[in-house]
Parts: sequence; structure tokens; C-alpha cells
Amino acid sequence: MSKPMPATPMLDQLESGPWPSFVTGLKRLAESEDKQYAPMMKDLLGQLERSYETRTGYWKGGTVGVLGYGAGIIARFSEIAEEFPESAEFHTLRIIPAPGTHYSAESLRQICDVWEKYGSGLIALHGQTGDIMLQGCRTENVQPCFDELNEMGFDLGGAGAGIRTSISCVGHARCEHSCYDEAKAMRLIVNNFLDDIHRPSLPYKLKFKFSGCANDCSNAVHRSDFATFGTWRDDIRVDQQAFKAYVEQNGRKWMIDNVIRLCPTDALSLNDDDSLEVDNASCVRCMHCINVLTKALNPGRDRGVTVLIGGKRTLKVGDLMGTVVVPFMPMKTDEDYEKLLGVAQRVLDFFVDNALEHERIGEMVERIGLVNFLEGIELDLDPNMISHPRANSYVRMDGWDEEVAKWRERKAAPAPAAE
Amino acid sequence: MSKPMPATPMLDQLESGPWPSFVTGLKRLAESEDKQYAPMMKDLLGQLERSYETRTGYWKGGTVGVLGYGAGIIARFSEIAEEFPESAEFHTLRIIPAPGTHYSAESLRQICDVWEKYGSGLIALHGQTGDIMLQGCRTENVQPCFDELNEMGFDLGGAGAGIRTSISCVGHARCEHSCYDEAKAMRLIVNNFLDDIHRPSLPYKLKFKFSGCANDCSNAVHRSDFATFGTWRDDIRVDQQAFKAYVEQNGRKWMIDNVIRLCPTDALSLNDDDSLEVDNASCVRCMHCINVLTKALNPGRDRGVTVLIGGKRTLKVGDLMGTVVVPFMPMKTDEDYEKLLGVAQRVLDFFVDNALEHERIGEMVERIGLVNFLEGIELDLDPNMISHPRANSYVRMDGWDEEVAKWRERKAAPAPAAE
Amino acid sequence: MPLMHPLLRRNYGQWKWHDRPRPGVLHHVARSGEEVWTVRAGTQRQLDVYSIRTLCEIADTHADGFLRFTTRSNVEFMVGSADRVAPLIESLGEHGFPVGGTGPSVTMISHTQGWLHCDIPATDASGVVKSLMDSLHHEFTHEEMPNQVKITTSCCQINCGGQGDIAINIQHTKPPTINHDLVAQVCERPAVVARCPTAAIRPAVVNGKPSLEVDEKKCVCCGACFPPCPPMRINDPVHSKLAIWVGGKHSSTRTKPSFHKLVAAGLPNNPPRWPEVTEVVHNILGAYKANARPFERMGEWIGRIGWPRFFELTGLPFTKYHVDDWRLARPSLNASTHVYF
Amino acid sequence: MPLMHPLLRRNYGQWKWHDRPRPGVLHHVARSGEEVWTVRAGTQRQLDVYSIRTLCEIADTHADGFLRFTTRSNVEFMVGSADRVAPLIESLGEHGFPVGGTGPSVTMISHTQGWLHCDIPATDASGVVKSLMDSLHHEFTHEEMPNQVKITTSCCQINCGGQGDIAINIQHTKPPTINHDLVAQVCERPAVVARCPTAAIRPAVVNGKPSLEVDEKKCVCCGACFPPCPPMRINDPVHSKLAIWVGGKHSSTRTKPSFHKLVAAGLPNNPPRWPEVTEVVHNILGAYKANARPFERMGEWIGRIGWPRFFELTGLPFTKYHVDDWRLARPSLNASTHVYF
Ligand code: SRM
Ligand code: SRM
Ligand code: SRM
Ligand code: SRM
Ligand code: SF4
Ligand code: SF4
Ligand code: SF4
Ligand code: SF4
Ligand code: SF4
Ligand code: SF4
Ligand code: SF4
Ligand code: SF4
Repeated sequence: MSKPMPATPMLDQLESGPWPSFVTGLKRLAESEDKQYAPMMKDLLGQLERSYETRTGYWKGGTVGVLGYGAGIIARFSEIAEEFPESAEFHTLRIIPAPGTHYSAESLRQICDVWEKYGSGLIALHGQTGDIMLQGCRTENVQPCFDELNEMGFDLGGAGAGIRTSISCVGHARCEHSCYDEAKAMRLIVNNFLDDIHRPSLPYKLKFKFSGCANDCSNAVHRSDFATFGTWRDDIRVDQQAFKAYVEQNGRKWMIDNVIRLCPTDALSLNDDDSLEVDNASCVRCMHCINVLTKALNPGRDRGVTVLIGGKRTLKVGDLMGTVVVPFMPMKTDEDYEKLLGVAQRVLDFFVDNALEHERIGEMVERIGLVNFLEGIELDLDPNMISHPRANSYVRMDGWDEEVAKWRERKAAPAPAAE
Repeated sequence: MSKPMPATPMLDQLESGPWPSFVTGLKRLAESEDKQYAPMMKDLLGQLERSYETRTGYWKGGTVGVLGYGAGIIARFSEIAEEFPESAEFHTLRIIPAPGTHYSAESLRQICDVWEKYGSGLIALHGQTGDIMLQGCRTENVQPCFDELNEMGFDLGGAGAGIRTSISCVGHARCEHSCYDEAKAMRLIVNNFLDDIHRPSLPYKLKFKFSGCANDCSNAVHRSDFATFGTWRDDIRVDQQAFKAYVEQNGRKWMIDNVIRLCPTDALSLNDDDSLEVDNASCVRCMHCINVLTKALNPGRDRGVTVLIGGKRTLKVGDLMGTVVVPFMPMKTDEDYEKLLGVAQRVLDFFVDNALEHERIGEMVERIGLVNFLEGIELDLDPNMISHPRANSYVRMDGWDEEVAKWRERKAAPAPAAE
Repeated sequence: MPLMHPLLRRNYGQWKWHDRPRPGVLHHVARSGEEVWTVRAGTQRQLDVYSIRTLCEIADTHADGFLRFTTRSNVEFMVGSADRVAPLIESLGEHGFPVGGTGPSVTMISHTQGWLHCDIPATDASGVVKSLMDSLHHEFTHEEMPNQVKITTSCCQINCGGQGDIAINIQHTKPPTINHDLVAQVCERPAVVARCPTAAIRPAVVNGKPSLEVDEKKCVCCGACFPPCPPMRINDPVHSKLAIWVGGKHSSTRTKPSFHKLVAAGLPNNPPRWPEVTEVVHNILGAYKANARPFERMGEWIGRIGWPRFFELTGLPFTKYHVDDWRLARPSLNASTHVYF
Repeated sequence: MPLMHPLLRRNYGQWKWHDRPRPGVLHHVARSGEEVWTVRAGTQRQLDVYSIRTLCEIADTHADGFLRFTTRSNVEFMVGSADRVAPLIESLGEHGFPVGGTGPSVTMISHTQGWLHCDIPATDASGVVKSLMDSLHHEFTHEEMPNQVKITTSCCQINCGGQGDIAINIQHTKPPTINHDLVAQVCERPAVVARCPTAAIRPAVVNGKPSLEVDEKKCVCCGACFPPCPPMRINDPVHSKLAIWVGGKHSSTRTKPSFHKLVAAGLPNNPPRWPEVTEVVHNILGAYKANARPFERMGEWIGRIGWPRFFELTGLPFTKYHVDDWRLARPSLNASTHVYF
């Protein structure tokens, strides 16, 4: 006789309503009597219902892995396994998806097939860091499950004190704003650091994220330690005909209120003939005007990236946004991409050598100071890295003349690429 | 034979040029052989020239006072008195001028007369805190000099760890922006605290400044511990005819670029008929539009003050701007002015009781927290006191429900005056 | 790029402009002249294989066998001609996947793990998200907001959800209680001491065993000690509350990125539907929708109208807890005469 | 109010509007219909009684026997009819008092004490101010700037001058040298230790006498120890340099008040005319005058065009010292993708 379905009166209330219900999904898995995971999912539902009743979680961590890997599996053991033995082990396999999280229906079905064999049938698409999360695997099944996925070409993602799985926005694949090939940059970097993903031995986690422009559809600025954004150095491209068409269609007031007035640096001006004047020297590449007037405006052609370091969430100093450390790096040739990798490599090395245990890179930069960090990663100081110079005089500056000499030397030299 | 003029080749270079020269003035005093101060000023010039040569100051402090006063005299003794004996003592008497630093020629001449008798003939109009500084008095002359000035109605200003001399902007006397009677408020407060000016016994200095509006012509926001600004609560008064005249005269673009676009909260809109629309709920009383369009715009009629606490300069945490502690207090009746005095009194008392030695009130507020300070001075919390609520979760909030109850109670009660 | 729709592959990096023909649909035009229509639909993120297979079938039938997921767990199908949009939408509707989440709508809430999987949650994420998205269905399927609204959840104060226009976070209100019998066994004491942001934890001997103790005056109830030391119980069915934060923003669009700010706290952790949370979120969204100007993100809107007015429009109480007292608190004070009435 | 011009007294609090007929002249109209013309002129602030009596005579002859001084040591004379303005201006000119300082001009520099009177100055104020005002005469007497320019000086790092559009401040570059023989005698050691912002000072016994010592690694050369303990010599003819700061603002007009920011340092303390300082100030003023928009204060202008461009336009070097590392440094970093090219 099959294991009975648990009573889940609280969870059942989450089956109604127009949004797709995860409870309905869980129940369907639990009721799939022909599947190995049905009993597990019954107990899982039982435990979850208990959590809803008691407002208490019942999972504890542990160590589970696959051969040759030190990360990628999030082990979960139930604290109330006596009552819910089938879901006593409910580990997650974090799997790295294709950049941009594109799938053929076929590939997705293959993943489902493997997961039906070894796991719970429950998959999160995707985790907040970007992994495919295959949730609910017994310890014994972890290795064979991984082996089959690995054969299909999938690999484990990050966890623990290592490089984490990375994401890039849809960008080049379907977005006209994209100023570099995010997927290419991401693949290059992630592949290079695979070892640090699989065998985490950093002071703490380190995340890369790639957004094709300032809109930051990958949430890089705050949710990654190393954030790369597309941008451009030359002028915004303006199709004045298309611009005038917008004015004609929507009126001048609309244009002033919604575009001109919202430029953060007042770099836009509406000419009397309804054409657009752009003060490109004051434009900060914020994307707003381009976002609104997609048919008339485009980023310039001299494209590249801005890199920010140090975004992270709450622990232990409060949330941090990243800080600009590379105002611009061209991103056209393969060598350009290699240079970005070079920066990443130096950042990683410096992080390994200098961070305290459990210290994110943003906290480290704050502790040692931006200037020391830049020296450590061999990048030149630039006023774009700060919102404003110091407003206090609490600093010993007896090296002023030397620093001035350095600056003049740099200014005299031909512009280096990674600046 | 009269004392020879010292050679002052460096100072002499400061006699040329179109700006009035203090050196010429000093020399003229030194050359006034009929005056008691001529020898003193010769040595003063000698010492000053020496400072120019060696780039070194030669004054040291000390204690000099007048009967019954513990402050108001800045004692200066020369470290090179052997060489320049006549200016060995060169104390300053700080004298409080009339509010707004108005003078009749007669009163000013009287001051000069007294000063010619007892002092150096050198007067600074005025010190950065607002005092008339009678600079260069021998110890023996300090008391009689003060006595004569006192007889004329003048009193000593502040120094040391006490209340300082205060200033108010020209305001009501000659400025249409003025939203309260600055001079009246200043006189009321200063007179009340005369004892703390003359017998300093606070943890550290405390300055009051009074500006009639947000333009802050008295530099109150950063240069005073207790800063009072005129403002209003109702709508900006708009003379639409006068406004249209501005548009007609200067053009729409001028109006948009110089007024509409510069409103910090986008509270202004130019209507199609060239009249002005003001979103008064979003206006922060910054004064800009009123400053530019003096003939068309005026502050509202429901006037009063905003009080900020804690401005100061560099020592020891870096400069601080004041912080809003009273968003609005009406300032119409005598009782209103008394209420402002009440706030000042509570602030002073709390400062005396709670500040560490040599701690300015802004540093104290930072140390104990704004909330505790407000409780201490019995003022209600208001969202106008912050730029934004907390962005971090590092706080223990188990008193939430009580605090909510407090707020609701206050909102239900009729608005108290000092809010 | 074999997993990418061929149309996207062909025009990779060569897009010219886009518009949105209707909520839930994007229309991108490539320099080649090719066009692609994308239909976006919401999912529960925590997907069972059946639901995934349904999506695969829809892809096969209507979208050339390809699909992708967005950074917010929405699913997207791409088609090469306008007439294929309607049948695709219909099919998604039939299978219960709401079409929307584009442009100035409320898109899918960023989803974390909660009781379903995490070892440190104080609440559930799946249930909170489901409850909210049910109630926000209209806002997901319509583009009626001033700008995009990004809501995030986090099921403990670690906050795996990011900054949000609205963020729904756990706020513990009592210091951890310590099971002293277990500390020596499972916690690396120096590491735990080091994790505390306020240095509130010190080593101690309790009942003759090495343990830890917490200075309750210093403790800010952040819960950072709990993951490395589970005997320091921070989660509490009653005292772990929900708090609402607003105005977070990642984009550097117009204004610089910003952190969300605390607006409401003390909300009960009330499964299965957390109605108190829904109420506050709707209250805030309602004020935003009615008052913000086009293109103003939540935080930009409040930046213009001012926090006093925000609290007035929403009727939310303003308390001493809103006033920052953590590091960097000084810049959060109003150091100007800019005052709203 | 007996010292106030009767016209002002009569219309006290009853002014209606004003304009500026020409540089140095304000014209205020009262609700009563009365009008007043104010003529503003520069003074040396450190005034000898002869100069003051000259001003009194001018007041008697041309301005009903009244005068006032502004917060910036300019003198103002009030007259009740337009035709009395020209003779007044002429008289001021004859006596060497430049008329100006109104509207978008460079007004008088805030003046501190320096070697003339203070006990802790590293430079002079009177000389610096005189030198600069000589060179800024045109800018004082004309209204050609985008907005008011308020320059401040300070003759030691205590900074009695306030925030300024441009501030000329002392910056010590070496820790204090200590005359150990005097410390016990003249310094209250615990008080001195407490004054140091970086806790760099500790009590020590030197040559058998109680004294103090400074940890040179921690010392930021602020000079705060010098006033309470003169044997801790911070002033140095060579190593006490001048630094230029820009963008300070007290008014809450448009933008909130702001602190000035370091732009140039290492300038020699070079009496009697400090030409290096004048050069940098003119460089900055020139860039501001040529590039800022009307009503933009110095800091607002730079806020719009960006600091990279400011350094470009002025050619001033940008160094590691510009990057803040004091408390609250974090908000000074660029936490966005906003970048200027
Ligand atoms: C699964 C996931 C939430 C989700 O449901 O999507 C998650 C889950 C956990 N996070 Fe997270 N984090 C996840 C994305 C994030 C993000 C968002 C992101 O990456 O964009 C953040 C904020 C960004 C950041 O990195 O700061 C995030 C910030 C944290 C932190 C705080 C780090 C900090 O420095 O403040 C911790 C605590 C720690 O590392 O000690 C943490 C720790 C955890 C742990 C490992 C809790 C623990 O210590 O046991 C959770 C495991 C849950 C589980 O059972 O699977 N998680 N975590 C996300 C990873 C899925 C994936 O691989 O795709
Ligand atoms: C005379 C004057 C400068 C001037 O030439 O105008 C001045 C001169 C001195 N100031 Fe000042 N301060 C003067 C206005 C200011 C201002 C401006 C203001 O009041 O608006 C400030 C900035 C605002 C503030 O209060 O923070 C100012 C901030 C200081 C400080 C720093 C206080 C701080 O907390 O950061 C000190 C140091 C101290 O108090 O220990 C100081 C200390 C001094 C001393 C007493 C130096 C000392 O310790 O011996 C100077 C005496 C000089 C002398 O020989 O006369 N002075 N001082 C100003 C007072 C004249 C007057 O009474 O009218
Ligand atoms: C599909 C997706 C990227 C992906 O790799 O998956 C995406 C796609 C687009 N984003 Fe985005 N954004 C996506 C997540 C984001 C995120 C991150 C997030 O949602 O967690 C952000 C940052 C949010 C923040 O600031 O915290 C983001 C901020 C933007 C913005 C800036 C909005 C603003 O004014 O601040 C734009 C500009 C715009 O709306 O025109 C933008 C614009 C766009 C455009 C118009 C780009 C284009 O030309 O194709 C795409 C359609 C937007 C739409 O929904 O109408 N996208 N976009 C993500 C869809 C998420 C979803 O399902 O709802
Ligand atoms: C006379 C004086 C007040 C006094 O009590 O002595 C004064 C008088 C006026 N000020 Fe002022 N301000 C005076 C010092 C200041 C100061 C303080 C200072 O100079 O140290 C400030 C704050 C500076 C700062 O932000 O650091 C100041 C910031 C303003 C502003 C705001 C300017 C801005 O855009 O930020 C205005 C508005 C305007 O210009 O229309 C203003 C406007 C005015 C008006 C137009 C007010 C009126 O309607 O009468 C007066 C004539 C201004 C003119 O020069 O054209 N006044 N004004 C001061 C003359 C100083 C001088 O001799 O140069
Ligand atoms: S971040 Fe920019 S390039 Fe990338 S998808 Fe978003 S809008 Fe497009
Ligand atoms: S991209 Fe942004 S900063 Fe640049 S012109 Fe457009 S709106 Fe202004
Ligand atoms: S602060 Fe305002 S009221 Fe006072 S003088 Fe200046 S502009 Fe007039
Ligand atoms: S006073 Fe300032 S905030 Fe108010 S409407 Fe005028 S410009 Fe805007
Ligand atoms: S927010 Fe907390 S409880 Fe939720 S997934 Fe992240 S670590 Fe786990
Ligand atoms: S909850 Fe946070 S503040 Fe309290 S003891 Fe634990 S780590 Fe420290
Ligand atoms: S700035 Fe320094 S030197 Fe100048 S007057 Fe003030 S305390 Fe004296
Ligand atoms: S100069 Fe400043 S930092 Fe250095 S020892 Fe003296 S007080 Fe401390």
C-alpha cells in the first residue's frame, strides 16, 4: 500500500489564486505513485506543513559532495527525520546553466529525465545566483545524478568560500543596449576559474555578474563582488529624424518631462527645431534617454566596460554597492577580453592574499582603502572612481609632490588600454 | 626722539594693488607720532615682518580679563618681546555689535575714540563670529577700555567654553525674503544667556546663528551649533502677472533653464499659457525660484523657523552640518519667540549635562544618537529630520509596537506648537 | 550557443531597437531587418518536472522548441512573426502561466528558499511569493505602474534577495537564545565571536562547559551568529517579524543605485498567506501608482516628494527605529533646511 | 534699533522685492512704496581708525550718517533715492574702497587672524586675502560669474574660515615635533591625548620627564594637539603647506549645503603674496566662469560636469590624497556606473 498523502491544510490554501502554485506542483510529485520520489515528496510536504504550523525551519546543513569537487551540493538533513524519514536527506545540486539561461525544450527535458531518476522532481529555475537548483536528492544519489548530468555537458555551480556561479543579462542575444558580449566575457572568466568554483579555498565567496549596460538587468552592482557593465566612450548616436518623430507624436511637454528633465546631469537640451542636443561630455551613460527613445538613440560605437568591485549583501557591515575600479576598458578584440580576465585574475589573487577569513572583497577594500587595493591589482587611480574628493583634512600628505609627478607622467603617456 | 619705523620690505609689497591695504593702515597707525599707540604699532609691524620672513607666528596665549567676566578678551603675549617690547602685549577685546551690524557714523566714531585712547587703533569689522575685534591692548588698559565701552552700551562677546557672540543676517532690516524677525530672536536668546557668554562654563563653545531664510546669509548651517532659519508652511505666493512678464522679457527657454529645471524637487512647471504651476507639497522651501523671480514670487504667509543643531568645523571628527531638530515652529507672536528660547534653553541644559569636555553639540548628538537627543530636549521625532530612513537592519526593534502607538497618539492629537 | 533560439543566434549583438506591443510582449528588431516577438510569463520558480515539461511542450508547439528564463524566474518564448504571438499567449493562459511582467508592471518577486530548503530561515519564501503574486496578478499582467517594480523577499536577515523597490525581509527582534550544551560541540567559538558585527558575543563557561554569551545591550539581533553556530537560536515564531523596505535600485538609470530603506516593521510571520504583508505592500504600491511620475522608480519618487509625504500618503507610522544609528548614519540625517510641509 | 538707517527702520520686515541696478548696488522696494539703494564696498577688514573715520565721513556726506557691515566685512551705505548713488560710489572710489561684491561676483574673502594676532597660525590671513583680492578686483567689481563666489581662508587646520566655493586652508604634512622639556610644565597630558582624532598620542617619559609621544603611522598631521600643547610644534615654515578646496556651500538653495572638497595641495607658504595660491584660484575661477551655467554654485557645477572633467578643465593633478579614507569615506566612492568620458 502506498504511503498516504500528508494532511496539509495550511499549504492547501496556497493552491488557490491566479499565480502558478508550487504546492500544486509538490503535491503532483508526491502523488506520482509510479515515481521513486513520491514517498520523499509526501514527507517533504509533511515537514513543510509542520514548518507552516510552527513557523520553524527543520533543515540542518552538513557535508555532501561528488568526487573531485568541494562544492556545488547544498546538503540538507531533516531535524525531524523520525517523523518524515523519506525526506530525511534533501540535498540540492547547483547546476550551471547556459549563459543567458537559454534552453532548447529538448535539453530541459533531458534534465528533467535525469532528475526524475535520482531526485525529487523539484527544480528551481533559477536560484538567485543563477543556478539550476535540483532540490531534493538523497546522499547516495548525488554522485550518479551528477555523473549523468555531467555527461550531458552540465557542471556543478559554486557554493561555500569559492567563486560562485555567474550570470549575464540577456544582452547581445536580444537587447539593442548591450555594449559588449556579456556571455563571452562570462564564459571566459568562469571557465578560467573553474577550479575555484569546484574546490573553494578563498577567504569567502566571490561573485561575478555581467550586465550589458547601466540598466543592470543582472543586478551586478550590488549582488556581485566583480561587476562588469557595458558602456561607451564616444557620443550617443542620435537619429534626429526619429527623435523629431517622437516629439511630433508625444508633444514637447512629454519630451521635456520624460526625457530632458530626467537626465541626471542635465546633458540634454531640446532645440527649438525639436531636435536634440546632447552634451556628451556631461553624459554619464545612465541609459535613460536611450531606454525611452529606443528608435532614436543608441549607445556610441567606441564600446567597452566599466568594472565595479565589492557589491554584497548585509553581513557584517551592512549592504555595499560596488565601487568603480575600471572606468573604461575597450571590449572589442579577443585581447580586450583577455585583459578583462587579467584584471579578474589580479583581483582574485589579491583577494586570496589579503582578505580575512569570511571577509567579502568589498569589506576588504573598505578595510585597506581603495588606493591600496588599486595598487595591489595594478590599476591606475581615476577621478571616475569617486563621487567626490575628500571633504576632510585628516590625512598625511607629505608624498604630494611624488603623487603629482606620477599623475603627470601617466597623463603624458599614451592612454593605456585598461584604463 | 621717536622710535624709528621698522623696515618692512615684505609687508610693503602688500601696499600696492587695488584692494585697500591693511599694511598701509598699520603703517599709518605706527606713524601717528601723536598717538600713544605709535610705538606699539611699530613693533607690531616689526614682529609681523619677522613672521613673513620666517613663516612663523610669535604670539602665545594667556589669561587676561575684566572684572566679573571670564571671557571676551583674547590675550596675546609676544614670544619675541625682547625684540619688540612695545607690542609685547597685544590683547583683543571682542565686542558685541548691534544685530545686523548697523552703525551710525557717530557710534562708530565713538568706538574709535575710546580705542585710540587705550588700544592700538586697529579694529576688525568684524570677526568671523561677528564680534567687533579691538585688536592690540596692553593688559593694564583692558579694564578701563572696557569700562568706557560698557558705558556707551557695548558689552564683551564670547570666547572659550561658553556661549559665543551670535549673528543674524540683515533680514527684516532690508530683505524681502526674511520670514521672521532674526534680530529679535537673536536678542532674546543672547540676552537670556549673557551669563554663559561672560562666564563660560560649558563643556565647549556653543554658537547661535540666525538666517531669515534658506539662503543662509549668516552661514548658520555649518558654522553654528544652533541654527535658526526662516521658512513657511503654506503656499508660495505667486503674482502670475509678474511671472508672465518675466517669461515675456526673458523667453521660455530662459525660464525653463534657470528656474523650472533648477528646482531641486521638480516642484515647478511652466504652463502652456506661460503661467507658473507650483506643487507646494513637494517644495522644500529652497528659495531658488523666489531668489530669481523677486518680483513675482514670495514666501507664504504662515511663517516660522526651522532649527538645525550641530554645525561646526573640523576638530575632531571632521566638519559637521547641522541636523534638523525642529522642522517648523511658527514665529509670529511673542509667545512663539519665547518658545524658541525654550528650545534653546533645553538644548543648552542638555548640552551642559551630557557633553564630554571639549565636545561640540554636533559631536555629542552623533555619539548619543539623534533620537536620544530629541528625547532629552523634549522634541518630537519627525521624518523631516532625516534624509532617508535606515538602509540597514542592524537594530533591535522589539519596542516597535510601543513606538507605533506613540506616533499614532501624536498624530491624533492637535498639532503642538513646537513641532 | 546551441541552446539559444536560432533567431537570436543569427542576430547576436545586432539588435537595433525594441518596443512593447502589449503587456508581456517585447518586440525587438535587428539590423538585419529580422524581428522577434518575446512573450514573457510568470512561473512559480520552484517547479515540478510536470510544469517544466508543459513549458517545453508550449515551446515545441508555438516557439520553435526554445525558451529562456529571466533573472526573475519568468519564462520567455521567442517567435519570428507577429501572428504567432496570440496563440502562444493563449496556450500559456490555458496552462495557467500569467503573461506579463514587462515594462512598468510589477514583475515576479525574487524568490529565496525558506522553509522548503534552507537551514536558517525564519519564514518561507515560496508561500510569501505565491501569496503576493496572487494579489498582484493584475499588476503583473498590466503595465500601469510609473516604472518597473522589482520586489524582493528574503527569508532570514542574511538577505539572499537583493535590493528592491519593495523588499520583504525578516527582522529578528530578540537576541539569540543559546543552547549551551551544544556550543562546545558544534561551534568554532572564535569564528562565531568574530562574526558578530557589534562584538556582542564573548566566550564564556556555562555549566562548566565552554560556551558563549551575548551582551544583550549590544546585540542588534542580526542573526549572523546563527549560521556558524546553530545553538544560538535567533529564529523565533513570534519575535522574528517581517519588515518592509522600499526604494532599492540596482540600475544606474537616471539616479545612482540605491539601498532600500526601512518603512514598516513588526509584521507578524503569518503563514500560509501573510495578509499583513500583502496589505502593506498594496498600500505602498497604491500610493506609488497614484502619485509617481512616469519613469520614477519607487525611490526616485520618494526622493522627490520627500519621506514625510511618503509616510503621510501611506499612513505608515514613523518611529525612532527609522532613524539610522549604524555606521554611516550621519549622512542619513537632514543636513539642510529642505523641509516638506 | 537706533543704529539702523531710518529708512530700514521704517520698513522693517516690510520689504517687497529687490533688484540690482549695477554691480555693487542693491535696490530694495518696500510695501510702503519706499525704496532704498544700497552701495556695497570692499574693506580690508583689519581696519585702522583712520580708514573707519573715512567711512564715517562718507556716511555723513552721502548716506544720512548710517552704514553697516556685511557678514563678509564689506561695508554698505543706504540712500533713499537713485540720484544719490553715483556721488556715493564716486566718493568710495576716491577713497580707495572698491564698489562691488553683489550678485554673481567674487565677494570679499572670509578673513581670519593669522600671524597678526592668532597664537597658532601657520600662515597669515591678511596677506593672503589682500593678495587675492588685489588679483580678483575685476571679479569683485563685476558680476560676471555664474553665481555668487564665496571664498574662505583659514590660517591653520582649525579652520576658522567656513566652507567656501573655494577655501584656502593650511595643510600640515609632518607630525608635530615635541619639545619634551616643556610638556610637563604647560600641557595637561590626558586632555591632549583625548584631543587627537586618531589616538596617535600616548603619554611617555622622555629624559626622565613626563612627556608625550606621537605614533607617526597614525598621525594625520591635523594639528589639534598644538593649541592645548604648544610644545607639540605642528607649524613648519616648509612643511605646513596651503591646500585649495572647492564646492562648499552653506545655502540650502537648490542643492543641500555641502562641504568643500580637496583639489590642490602642496602649495608653498609663500609670503608676502602667495603667487602659487593665486594662480590655482584663478585657474579654478576661470574654468568655472567659462563653463558653469547661470545659478550653478561651484559645487553644483562640478556635480553636473563631474570631477573628472573638473580636473581636466583645470589641469590640476588627481592623486591618491584626493580619495577619502577618513570616517564616512564609503559614500564618497562612486557606487554606480555613472562615468564621465
Ligand atoms: C539558494 C539561494 C537563494 C535562492 O533560493 O535563490 C541562496 C541560499 C543560501 N544563501 Fe544566499 N542564496 C542565494 C543567493 C544569494 C544572493 C543573490 C545573488 O547571488 O545574486 C545573495 C546576495 C548577494 C551577495 O552575495 O552578497 C546571497 C547572500 C548570502 C549571504 C550573505 C553574504 C554577505 O556577505 O552578506 C549568505 C551568508 C554566508 O555566506 O555566510 C548566504 C548564504 C546562503 C545559504 C548557503 C545559507 C547557509 O548559510 O546555509 C543558503 C542556502 C539555501 C539552500 O538551502 O539552498 N547567502 N545569496 C541563492 C543561490 C542559488 C544559486 O546558486 O543560484
Ligand atoms: C577671531 C576669529 C577669526 C577671525 O579672524 O575672524 C577666530 C579666532 C580663533 N579661533 Fe576660531 N575664530 C573665529 C571664528 C571661528 C569660526 C567661524 C564662526 O564662528 O562662524 C569657526 C568655525 C565654526 C565653529 O565654531 O566650528 C571657528 C572655529 C574654531 C575652532 C574649531 C572648533 C571646532 O569644533 O572644530 C577653534 C579651536 C577650538 O575651539 O579649540 C577655534 C579657535 C580659535 C582661536 C581661539 C585659536 C586658539 O585656540 O587660540 C583663535 C583666536 C585668534 C585670535 O587671536 O583672535 N576656532 N572659529 C573668529 C572669531 C572672531 C569673533 O569673535 O567674531
Ligand atoms: C529579461 C531581462 C534580462 C534577463 O537577462 O533575463 C530584462 C530585459 C529587459 N530589460 Fe531589464 N531585464 C531583466 C531584469 C532587470 C533587472 C534585475 C531584476 O529584475 O532583478 C533590473 C534591475 C532592477 C533594479 O534596478 O533593481 C532591470 C532594469 C532594467 C531597466 C532600468 C529600469 C529603471 O528605470 O531603473 C531597463 C530600462 C527600461 O526599462 O527601459 C531595463 C530594460 C530591459 C529591456 C527593455 C532591455 C531590452 O532592450 O531588451 C528588456 C525588456 C524589459 C521589459 O521587461 O520590458 N531593465 N532589468 C530581465 C527580466 C526580469 C523579469 O523577468 O522581470
Ligand atoms: C548683506 C548680506 C547679509 C548680511 O547680513 O550681511 C547678504 C545679502 C543678500 N543676500 Fe546673501 N548676503 C550675505 C551673505 C551671504 C552668505 C554668507 C557669506 O557670504 O559668507 C551666503 C551663504 C553662502 C554659502 O552658501 O556658503 C549667502 C547666500 C545668499 C544666497 C544663496 C546663493 C546660492 O544660490 O547658493 C542668496 C540668493 C541670491 O543670490 O539670490 C542671497 C541673497 C541675498 C540678497 C539678495 C537678499 C535680499 O533680497 O536682500 C542680499 C543681496 C545679495 C547680493 O549680494 O546680491 N544670499 N549670502 C551678506 C553679504 C556678504 C557679502 O558682503 O558678500
Ligand atoms: S543590462 Fe542592458 S544590455 Fe543587458 S539586458 Fe539589460 S538593458 Fe539589455
Ligand atoms: S544616457 Fe543618461 S546621462 Fe547620458 S544623456 Fe542620456 S539621460 Fe543623460
Ligand atoms: S538669509 Fe534670507 S532673509 Fe536673511 S538676508 Fe539672506 S536672503 Fe535675506
Ligand atoms: S522654493 Fe525651491 S523647492 Fe520650492 S518651488 Fe521654488 S525652487 Fe522648488
Ligand atoms: S535569505 Fe536566509 S533563509 Fe532565505 S535562502 Fe537566504 S540564507 Fe536561506
Ligand atoms: S544576533 Fe548579531 S548582534 Fe546579536 S549576538 Fe548574534 S551576531 Fe551579534
Ligand atoms: S584659522 Fe587657526 S590660525 Fe587662523 S584664526 Fe583660526 S585658529 Fe587662528
Ligand atoms: S597632529 Fe593631530 S593626529 Fe597628529 S598627533 Fe597631533 S592631534 Fe594627533
